[in-house]
Amino acid sequence: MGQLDVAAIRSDFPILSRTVRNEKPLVYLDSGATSQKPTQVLDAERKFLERSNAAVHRGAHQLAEEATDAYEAARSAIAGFVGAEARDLVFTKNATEAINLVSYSFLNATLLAARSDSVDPELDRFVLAEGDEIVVTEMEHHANLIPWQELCAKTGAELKWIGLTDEGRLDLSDLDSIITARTRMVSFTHQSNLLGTINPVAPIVQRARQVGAMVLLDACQSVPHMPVDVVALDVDFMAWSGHKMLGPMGIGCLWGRRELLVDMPPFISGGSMIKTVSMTETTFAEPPQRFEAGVPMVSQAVGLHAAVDYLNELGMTAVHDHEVALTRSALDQLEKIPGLEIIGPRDLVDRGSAISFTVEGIHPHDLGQVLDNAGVAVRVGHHCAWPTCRRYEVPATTRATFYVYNNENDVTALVEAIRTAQQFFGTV
Amino acid sequence: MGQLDVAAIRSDFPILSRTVRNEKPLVYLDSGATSQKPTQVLDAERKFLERSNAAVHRGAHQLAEEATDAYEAARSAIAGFVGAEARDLVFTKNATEAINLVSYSFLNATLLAARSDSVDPELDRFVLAEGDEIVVTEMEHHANLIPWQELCAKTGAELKWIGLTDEGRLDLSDLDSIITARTRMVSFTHQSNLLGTINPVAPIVQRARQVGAMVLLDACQSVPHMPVDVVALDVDFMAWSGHKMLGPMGIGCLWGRRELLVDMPPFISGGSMIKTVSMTETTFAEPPQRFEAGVPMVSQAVGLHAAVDYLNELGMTAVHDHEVALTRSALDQLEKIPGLEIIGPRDLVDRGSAISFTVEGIHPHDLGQVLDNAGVAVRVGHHCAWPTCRRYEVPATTRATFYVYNNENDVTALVEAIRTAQQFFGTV
Amino acid sequence: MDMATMYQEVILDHYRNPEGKGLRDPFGAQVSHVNPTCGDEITLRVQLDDGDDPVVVDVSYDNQGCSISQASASILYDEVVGRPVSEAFEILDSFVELMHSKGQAEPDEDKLGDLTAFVGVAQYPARVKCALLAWMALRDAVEQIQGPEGSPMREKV
Amino acid sequence: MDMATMYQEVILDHYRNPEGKGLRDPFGAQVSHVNPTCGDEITLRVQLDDGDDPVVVDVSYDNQGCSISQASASILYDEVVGRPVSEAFEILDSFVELMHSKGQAEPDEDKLGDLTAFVGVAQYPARVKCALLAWMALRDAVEQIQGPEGSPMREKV
Ligand SMILES: Cc1ncc(COP(=O)(O)O)c(C=O)c1O
Ligand SMILES: Cc1ncc(COP(=O)(O)O)c(C=O)c1O
Repeated sequence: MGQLDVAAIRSDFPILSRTVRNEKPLVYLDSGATSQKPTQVLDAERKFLERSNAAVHRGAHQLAEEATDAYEAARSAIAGFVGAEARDLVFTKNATEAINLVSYSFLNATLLAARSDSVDPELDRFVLAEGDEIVVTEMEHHANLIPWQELCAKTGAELKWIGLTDEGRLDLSDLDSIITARTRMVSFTHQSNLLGTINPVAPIVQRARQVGAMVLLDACQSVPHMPVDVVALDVDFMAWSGHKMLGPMGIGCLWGRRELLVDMPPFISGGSMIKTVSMTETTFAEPPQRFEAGVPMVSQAVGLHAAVDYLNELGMTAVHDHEVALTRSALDQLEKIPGLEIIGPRDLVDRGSAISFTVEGIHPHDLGQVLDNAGVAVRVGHHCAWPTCRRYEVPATTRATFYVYNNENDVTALVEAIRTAQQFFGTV
Repeated sequence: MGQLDVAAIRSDFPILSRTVRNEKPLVYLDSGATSQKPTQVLDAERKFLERSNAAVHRGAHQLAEEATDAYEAARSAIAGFVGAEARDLVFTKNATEAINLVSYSFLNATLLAARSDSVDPELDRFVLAEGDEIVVTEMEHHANLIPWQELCAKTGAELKWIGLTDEGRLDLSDLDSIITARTRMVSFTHQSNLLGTINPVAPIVQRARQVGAMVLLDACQSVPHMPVDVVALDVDFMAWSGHKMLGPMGIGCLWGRRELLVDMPPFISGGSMIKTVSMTETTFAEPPQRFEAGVPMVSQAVGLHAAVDYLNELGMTAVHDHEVALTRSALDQLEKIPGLEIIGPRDLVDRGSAISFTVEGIHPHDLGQVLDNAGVAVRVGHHCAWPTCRRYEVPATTRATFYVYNNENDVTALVEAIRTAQQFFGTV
Repeated sequence: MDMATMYQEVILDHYRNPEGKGLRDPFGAQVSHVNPTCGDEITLRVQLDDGDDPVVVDVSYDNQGCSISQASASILYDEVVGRPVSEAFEILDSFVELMHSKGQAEPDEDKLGDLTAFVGVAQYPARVKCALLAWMALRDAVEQIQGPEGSPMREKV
Repeated sequence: MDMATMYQEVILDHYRNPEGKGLRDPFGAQVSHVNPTCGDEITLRVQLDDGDDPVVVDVSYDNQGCSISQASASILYDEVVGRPVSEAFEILDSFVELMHSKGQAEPDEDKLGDLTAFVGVAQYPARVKCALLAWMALRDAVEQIQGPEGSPMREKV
C-alpha cells in the first residue's frame, strides 16, 4: 500500500469518521469530483481569517500587509508544487475559469486586432482567422471541451479531436493529420476523470511544436495524484483546481508560459488588474495581476497552501504509488464480478485511480443508490465527459476514485456493495 | 448609536481583539475593502466542511445531497436577503465577475448573432451595433467601468458617463442627453465606495425605461449596509460581493431579471451548465446553472448564508442607522481638523459611511502610515475609482469606512491619529 | 431507509415489464427530454382527441434510463391513457408535489394510483428528476398540441 | 517601530526640499511611471554623455507622491548625476536589494549614501514601490537611450 500511513492520514480528515444512511461508516470514493479537506487546511484558513483577514495589494495597514504576504506566499508554494515560478501562476475560481481564461484570450485578441489600425504584435499570437483549428480529445471533461466549442462558434475556427481506442487510450495513429499547420491550440487532459487514462504528453507537445501550435494541459486529475513538473512537461498552459487536492473550493490555478501570459489581453476586468485608469483609457498590470480582477480568494489560497504542504509532506510519489496499489486491488476484484465491465484501461500502465464501470442489468443510478445505502459514495452519470460515454456507447457509468485517505477496506466495501446490488436487483 | 449592541457584536469577531504594531489595539476602518467575519460564519463553513463537503448537483450519495441542499438553501437565503427569488441568483467569485458576466453577455450575443444565418430572437436584446451606447458614471469602481470600456473597445459601442457635482453627487441635470435612444445599458453604483454617496436609483431607471435601456446596479456598497429590495429598485441586474457583508472571500452574486437571464448566452462554460453535450454540439441549462460552470464555491455559499442570517438578526435598518450615527460623529469631528477636506457629501442625506478625505501637506500614503502605526487601519490610494480622484483633482485620498462592529472609540482613535500625523509632519 | 422501501415491488415490476413502450402513430406531438446529470433520455409522443377537454388517446415512448425513470414512464402510460387532459394534469401536479415533498407528504392514493410507490424515491433529491422525466415530457408535448396559450411557462421543472 | 525610524530626518529633508526637481533640457529619454495602487506619478528625463560607460549628465523630473517617493527621487538626483551609468546601476541594484529585504539587510552605507535612511521603509512592503518609483523610471530611461540590447527584460519590478 505504498509508503503512506493511511490510518494517520484518515485521522486528519474529520468527515471520514462520520456515518451516513443509518449509521453506515462513510466510504468516500468520490475524490475525483472533490476531495475532502484535512484539519491542517481548515485550521490554516481559519487562522488567517481570525488573524490577518484583509484585502490584498491594496491597504497600507498591517492586516493588509499580512494578507498580501500570505496570498503571495501561497502563490509561491503552489507554483513550486508543480515546478513553476510564482509570477507565472494565476489564481482563478476553479479550473474551468482557468481554461476559459485562455480560450477568451484568443477571442479577445481576435476582436481587438480586428478593430485596431495597426497589427499589434503582442496580440498576434492569439489572433484567430477563419479556418484556424483547435484540437482537443474525445476524453475531455466538459470544462476542456465547451470553451473551445464556444470559441469556434464565435470566431469561425474549427474544432478537431483525437479519438480513442477501445482500450480507453488516445488514438495517436493519425496525430499528424489532426494536428496540422492550421492548428493554433491543442488542449487535452493529463488524466481522464472518467477513464483513468494518463495521457502521453511528449508526443503531442512535439507535434504541436512542429506546427507552431500552443498546448494547454488540463491537469485537474494529475496534479492532485502524482508528481507533476510543468517545466519538464514543456506545455504552454496548465490548469487545475484546488478542491480536488485537499484544498478549498473556490480556487483554481492557471500556469502559463511567461512570454505568452504577458501578451494575453485581460479576460475579467476590474480593480487590481490595472496600471492606469481614466474614463476613456485603461492600461493593464503585468501578469499574474492582469488576470486577477477584484478581491481574490485569499483565504482559499492560504488553505491551498496548507494543502500542498500536506501533500509535500506525504510525497507525491508515495501518493501515486498508494493509488496505484489501490487501483490494482480494485481492478482485480471488480473484474471478478460477473457482468461488470470496466470502461477504461484495465492495466496499470499510465493509469490513475479513476475506475469507471457498468454492471449488466443495473443502471448506474440504481447501482449508485444501493452503494449509497451501504455508505459507499461513488459518482454515477456521465461525469461531465458525455462524449466519452457516447464513444463507449454507455449512457452513464459508475465511477470510484481513490485518494490518500482510502484503503483496502474501502475497496472491499465497494465490491461487496456491488454484489449486494446485484442480489437486490436479481441480476445474478 | 442605533439599536446595535456593538459590544456583543464585537465579541463575535475574533480578529478585533488582536493587536497590531507594538500592541496597539486594532481599529479596523477598512470594511469598505473587505469586512471581517464573525465566528458564526467561520463555524458554519467549518461545520459544512467537516460534515457535508461534496460536489453539488452531481453525486447520488448522501454527502452530495447534503451539499446540494446547503448550496441551494444558501441561494434562497441570500436571494431572500435582497427580496429576490433563488432561481434568479447566480453565484460568481466576486462582484467583478458578476459585472463581467453581463458585459460578456453583450459581447457573446453580438458575436453569435453575427455568425448565425437567422436572427435569434433570444439573443437579440444583447446584440450591440456600432454606435450603440453604454452609460456609466464618473464615480464607478473600476469593476463597473473597465468591463464596459472593454466591451466598447471590442464592439464599437460608445461609452458615455454621468458626471459629478462638486458636492460629490451625480449631476443628473443633463440625464436626457446622456441616456438616449442609442443607450443599451446603464450601469451605475448604488453607493460610491470612495465618496460615500448613495445614488438615486429611480430617476435613472425611469429614464432608462423610457429609452429601452437595461439597468445594472453595482450594489457592493449598499447590500452590506442598508436594506435593499431589488424588486422595489426595479433594476435589471444587481451585482455584489460576499466578502464585504461578513461573508467569505471568493463568492459574489449576480441577480438578474428572469426574462433577461434566460436569453443570455453562457459566459464561462464547462461542466454543470449544460443540457446535452456532444463533440460538435452543446445545449445549455437554464439559469442560474447556465452561469455556474465547474465546481462552485459551496462552502463559501454556506458561509455567506450564515452572514445574511447574522445581518438579518441585527436588522438592516439598525445596521444602516448605526452607520449613519457613526458617520455623523466622524464627519463632525473630522471637519474640525484644520487642513482636512472631505471628498464627498458632507451632509447625511443619501450618504453611507465611506468617508474619504485629504489632509493638507500630508500625502495619503504618509497619513495611512502614521494611522497604521497607531493601530488604525484605513485605506489610502484611489480606491479603485481613479477617475473619481481625477474628477476632484486629488491623486489619492485616505478613506475610513464603518461597519456593524465599529463604535465611537474607533472614531476617536481615527481623529486622534490624524492629529498625531499632523504633529509628526509639522503641518499644524 | 432500506432499499425495499425505495424500490417497491410495483416500481421494479413496471421497470422489468414496461407498459406501452415503443413509439406509435398517430401522434399530435413528439418531444425529447434528457436528464442532464445522468444522460437519461425519453422520446415521447402524445395523441389527443378533439374534445373540449381532450382525451389522451395514446402516449407512446422510447426511453433509456434507471429503474425509477422507466417505471415512472410505464405508470404514466397506465394512468394517463384514456383520461381527459385535465385529469392527467391533476395527476401530474400531485406527482410533482409528492416528489418535491422530500418524503414528508402523505401521498393521495386515490389520485396517484401506482405512483404512490414513489414516496420513498422522494426522499432522494437526486432521483426526483428521474421520476419526473416522462411527466415533464408529457406536459411539454400536450402544451405543444394545445398551443402557447396553454403553456404560460418558458421553462419546465 | 516608531515613526521616526521610518521617516528619518534625511528623508523628511529631501521631501521638504527636493533636489533637482523640474524638467530640463536637453535629455536623451523621457519616461513616465506610475504606482498603480496609489496613483503616484513621476515623469523623468535622463541625459547621458557619449562615453563608453556614459556619465549621467542630468536627471530631471516632475513628480507627485508621498514623502517616500519624493525623497527617493531627490536622493536619486543627488547620488546619480555625475556618475557613470555602471555606478548608478550598482547603486540602483543595492537599493532594490535593500528595499526587498523586509528590513533584514544590513545596508551598505558606502554604496547607498543617503539611501541608507530607507532601511526602515523596507519593513513596509506597501511602501517599497514608492521608494523605487524614481529608480525604476531611471532604469527604464537609460535603457531606452542605450537600446534594447541593454534591456533584456520586458518587464520591470
Ligand atoms: C462599489 C464597488 N464595486 C465593485 C467592487 C468590486 O468588488 P469585488 O472586488 O469583490 O469584485 C467594489 C469593491 O471592491 C466596490 O466597492
Ligand atoms: C479532468 C477535469 N477537467 C476539468 C475539471 C473541472 O474542474 P472544476 O470543476 O474544479 O473547474 C474536472 C473536475 O471537475 C476534471 O476532472
